[in-house]
Amino acid sequence: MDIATKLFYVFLGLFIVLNWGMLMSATMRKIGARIAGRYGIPFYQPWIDLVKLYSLRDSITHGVMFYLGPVFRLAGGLGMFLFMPMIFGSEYFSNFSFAGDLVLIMYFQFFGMLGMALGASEGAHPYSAIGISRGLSQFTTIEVPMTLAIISLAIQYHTLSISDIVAAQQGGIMNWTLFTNPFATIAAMLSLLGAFGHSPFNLVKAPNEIPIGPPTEYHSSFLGVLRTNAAILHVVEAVLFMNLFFGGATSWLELIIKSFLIYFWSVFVGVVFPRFRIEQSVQWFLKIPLLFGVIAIIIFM
Amino acid sequence: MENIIKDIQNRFEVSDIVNQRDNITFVTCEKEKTIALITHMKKNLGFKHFVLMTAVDWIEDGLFQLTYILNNPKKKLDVAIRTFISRENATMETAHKLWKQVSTYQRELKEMFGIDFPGSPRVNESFILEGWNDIPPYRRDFQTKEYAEKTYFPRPGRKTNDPSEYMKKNMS
Amino acid sequence: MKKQKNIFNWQADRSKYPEKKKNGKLDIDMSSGKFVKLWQGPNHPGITGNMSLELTISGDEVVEAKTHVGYLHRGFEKLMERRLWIQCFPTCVRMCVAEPDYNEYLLAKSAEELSGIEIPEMAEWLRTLVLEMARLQSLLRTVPGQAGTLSLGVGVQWGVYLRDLVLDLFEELTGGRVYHMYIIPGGVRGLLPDGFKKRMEEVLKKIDEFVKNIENLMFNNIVFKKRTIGVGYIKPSWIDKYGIVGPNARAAGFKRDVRKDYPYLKYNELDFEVTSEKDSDIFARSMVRKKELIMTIDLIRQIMAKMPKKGDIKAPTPNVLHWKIPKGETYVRSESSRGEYGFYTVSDGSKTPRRINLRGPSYTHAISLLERMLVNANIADVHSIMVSLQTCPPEIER
Amino acid sequence: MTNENKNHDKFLHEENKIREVEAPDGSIIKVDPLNDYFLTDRPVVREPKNKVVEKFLNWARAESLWVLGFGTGCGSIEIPPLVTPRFDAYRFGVQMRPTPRQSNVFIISGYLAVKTLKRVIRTYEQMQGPKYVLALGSCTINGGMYWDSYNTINRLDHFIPVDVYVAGCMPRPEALLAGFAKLKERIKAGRAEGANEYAEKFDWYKANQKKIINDWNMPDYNW
Repeated sequence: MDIATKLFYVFLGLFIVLNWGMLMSATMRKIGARIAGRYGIPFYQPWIDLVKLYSLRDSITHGVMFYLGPVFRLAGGLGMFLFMPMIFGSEYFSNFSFAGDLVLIMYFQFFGMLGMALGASEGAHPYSAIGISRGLSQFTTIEVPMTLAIISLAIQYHTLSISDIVAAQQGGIMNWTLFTNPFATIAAMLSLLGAFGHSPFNLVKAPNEIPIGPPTEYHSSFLGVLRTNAAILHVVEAVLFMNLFFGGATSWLELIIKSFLIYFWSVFVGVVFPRFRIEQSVQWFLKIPLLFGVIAIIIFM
Repeated sequence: MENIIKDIQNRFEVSDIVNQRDNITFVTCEKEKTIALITHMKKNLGFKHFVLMTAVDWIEDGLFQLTYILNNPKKKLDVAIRTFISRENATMETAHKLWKQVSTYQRELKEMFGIDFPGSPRVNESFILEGWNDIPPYRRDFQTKEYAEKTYFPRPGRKTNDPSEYMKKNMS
Repeated sequence: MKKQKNIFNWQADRSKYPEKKKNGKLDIDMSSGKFVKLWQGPNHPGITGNMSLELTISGDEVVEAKTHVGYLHRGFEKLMERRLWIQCFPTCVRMCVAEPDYNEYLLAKSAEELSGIEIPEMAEWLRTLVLEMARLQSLLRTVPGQAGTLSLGVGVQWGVYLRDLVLDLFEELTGGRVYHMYIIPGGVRGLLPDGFKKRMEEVLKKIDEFVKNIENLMFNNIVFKKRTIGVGYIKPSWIDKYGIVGPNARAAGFKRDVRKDYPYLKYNELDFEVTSEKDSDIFARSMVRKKELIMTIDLIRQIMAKMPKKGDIKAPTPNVLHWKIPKGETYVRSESSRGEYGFYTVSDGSKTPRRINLRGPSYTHAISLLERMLVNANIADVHSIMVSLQTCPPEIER
Repeated sequence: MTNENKNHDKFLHEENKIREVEAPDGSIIKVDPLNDYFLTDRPVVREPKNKVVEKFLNWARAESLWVLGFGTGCGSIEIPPLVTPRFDAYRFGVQMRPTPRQSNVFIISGYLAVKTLKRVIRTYEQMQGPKYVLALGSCTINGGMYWDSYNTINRLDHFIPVDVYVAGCMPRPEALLAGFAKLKERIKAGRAEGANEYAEKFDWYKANQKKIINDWNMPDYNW
């Protein structure tokens, strides 16, 4: 396949992922609203919000790094997308995945966070600083059980390529990592709660403690970029977990259902729990998820 | 209740005793003895709960009345202590060492009545108003309506009627 | 501070920081770079109402706190000095928006006491009912509101919905949704509408269910317990020292309730126990409020059952436009959902009051107590502490 | 801009006074905090784009109203019912935002004490245009209950441009929803140009603000 066709399909995939991400976040907000007894926002609200954000007339800036913050964040999300095989077995939607893409994706997960930290601190708002310090310390601890789970997977499948991991899980539901390596799955699914940042782990954006953390000073098109990225990132992270633990997807429909369920898991927990303090959150990740991660490695040693 | 009043009457020569209800009595005390009276009531008579402290402006007599209301939570009694200080250079001894919240009341009185309490913490910081540049607003000689009309761009068209005359006109 | 038990429950012992100077004051040098000054509010979603906190933080810990109020000052006490007694009634309700009926009742009560008016029994029952309904609608906001500060918003949504139903009942009874102006000198403005009892019972049933749900959602929730137990501790010795009243005092084991101690209206004919807890932390305070919510529902049911069907609702008063109240002064109090709420009223025998002063519980809770409690608190706990004290800024500055 | 209120100097805080500081290299620098540390550009009128595009954008702006969560007065008690099951303003694209930077609609919920007015002006200027103001209650129209109070302003439109007034004391949530509907109409018709109006009549607004706020202590431009 020549590069032009490849790029065309990458952008097509990106378009689908972006829109699905927006629809998914609207649906999740509607579910939350229904639990509270409300109708909630219309399902097309995220698109309108995005148009509005990009079309604001004023946008104050705090300097060059302030511009680069959202760009880095978007680069993190796009980087994850670019190296993620979306549909298993499809030549068109496996993007630029290659033999060691899992390592690269783990790197991109952190990259956006760091970029955001640089940019948000340029806004000089104390809440941004508090949010960043919370975010970085929480994300570092999330990475520990997650990395352990992934190392366990690498030992189990003798590969660091996502496509190979998906391929190894084909041929029936019992081949999924969920059943072949349940401890790694549990460790990863618990750390997923932190990665999506719903309560009890929504300390970074805690709206009534530090409104609203790193993006406090971000507005108009800056916020638009961040929101675009959030839509992509949510889907891509869900797809990563789907690929690693739930047998991947062979069609867009399967991808949509599986990523929805994976994302729903974090919302489901989030609706009924209040927020942790940062040290409680860090301690929590270093207890149960870490334990499961270590067990997962020991089993496959 | 009677014992308590007798006790403080003997010790501090309080006057003007009014039994407003069964469990609340108003007494008047001289300015110099007031803080001693309050301390005595807190330490020895069990009036541990400080209810409120405020001032009343008797501009006709040139006096501020300071009222301290103390409460005895065990016996469920209240005693309100009135003390009169002069309106000119109004100062009063501070009571902030007895209860923590008294300094807040004193800050408010300093700002709203201009009564000074030397030694009270943060008493000179502005409490409610910000950038106030007139006589203290709770004094009777401060005319709030005139001040508001002069300052805040009133919207034209407001009609003000004297209620009794307006009602008389409408009822007839 | 607790000793560290194991590595997982490790907590830094920061009680020594910042260092103290020789004269006992904290050594806070802003230029040293160890401290950050953080303003929270008035434009901050976590702050109750419109007030602000000036926090000096070191790391995640508050080392110094100052409360700033005055953003809602309207000068009520001045305005009422130039209004007729009857004109004061619609004015004074607006002093505290969360539960305005206590203001009406207290002003009416002081005016009646000073001029020696006895109100009929039916009016007393109706006043009791309105005051309890006011407490109910306020508690429906604050009980789940405690979890709301920790981003558990579902309870708040349910609670505010039920509060709307209670406000509907208010509307039916008084004609007003938030400000009712139902209690007037000499009595109340009207009898219960037909079928009010039935509709009240329907709403109370829904609230019963809500209490069960909130029990599961908040009080059995492990994370909620983790965030609130042991946080925001009030020492029992502070109760008198700082003038703490109401649920905050009851959570520390002090069974003080104006309704029981100084019975007013019909409270001595009603059967209730003063709620209390021992632990005096945020969890205990929300427990007290939840028990109070249950008690309020029970009280309303009792009032509905014991109340006579018909009767006089207003004692004759002089023409209110020429009403002069004899010279005198008085202090009346009632138990609002935040604690002792009192009016100190002075009349000089003229048509207008000489001075009306409000003693709100938040006056002491939100300033001297909060400033003390926030020291050494975590920045994340600031708002749960503040909400657990149930501060209401408009009654501080009036 | 000239400073006509003489009280401003009187109430100037220590940290905002013009002073001399020593630089790390030993030289003495004169610092005027209010002018040096803040942006000194006046607001400019931002003309709408061409008609068709603007119409679409206005539709998007009208359907996505982000409200600042700043309860300035007692009207803020009706904001929680507005976003809860009974009235559920989320249905109409009304959402709450915690920071002024990200919000477009400023609900002035009731009377404004002078102390709050100062914060309201700062907050309003920090919002990104186009921005809209919804004034609740009769106290923002003519002072309402507090028309003779020494500490509350009487009419809001002398200090910031107001798009929609919702009368009443206090306005019911239904009235607020109607106010939002009215605001949407105004935006869609392209008449809600409060930010531009503020830029055009900037001197007049600033003079009014400065006349009332004695304790100014902030830069003239807060963006």
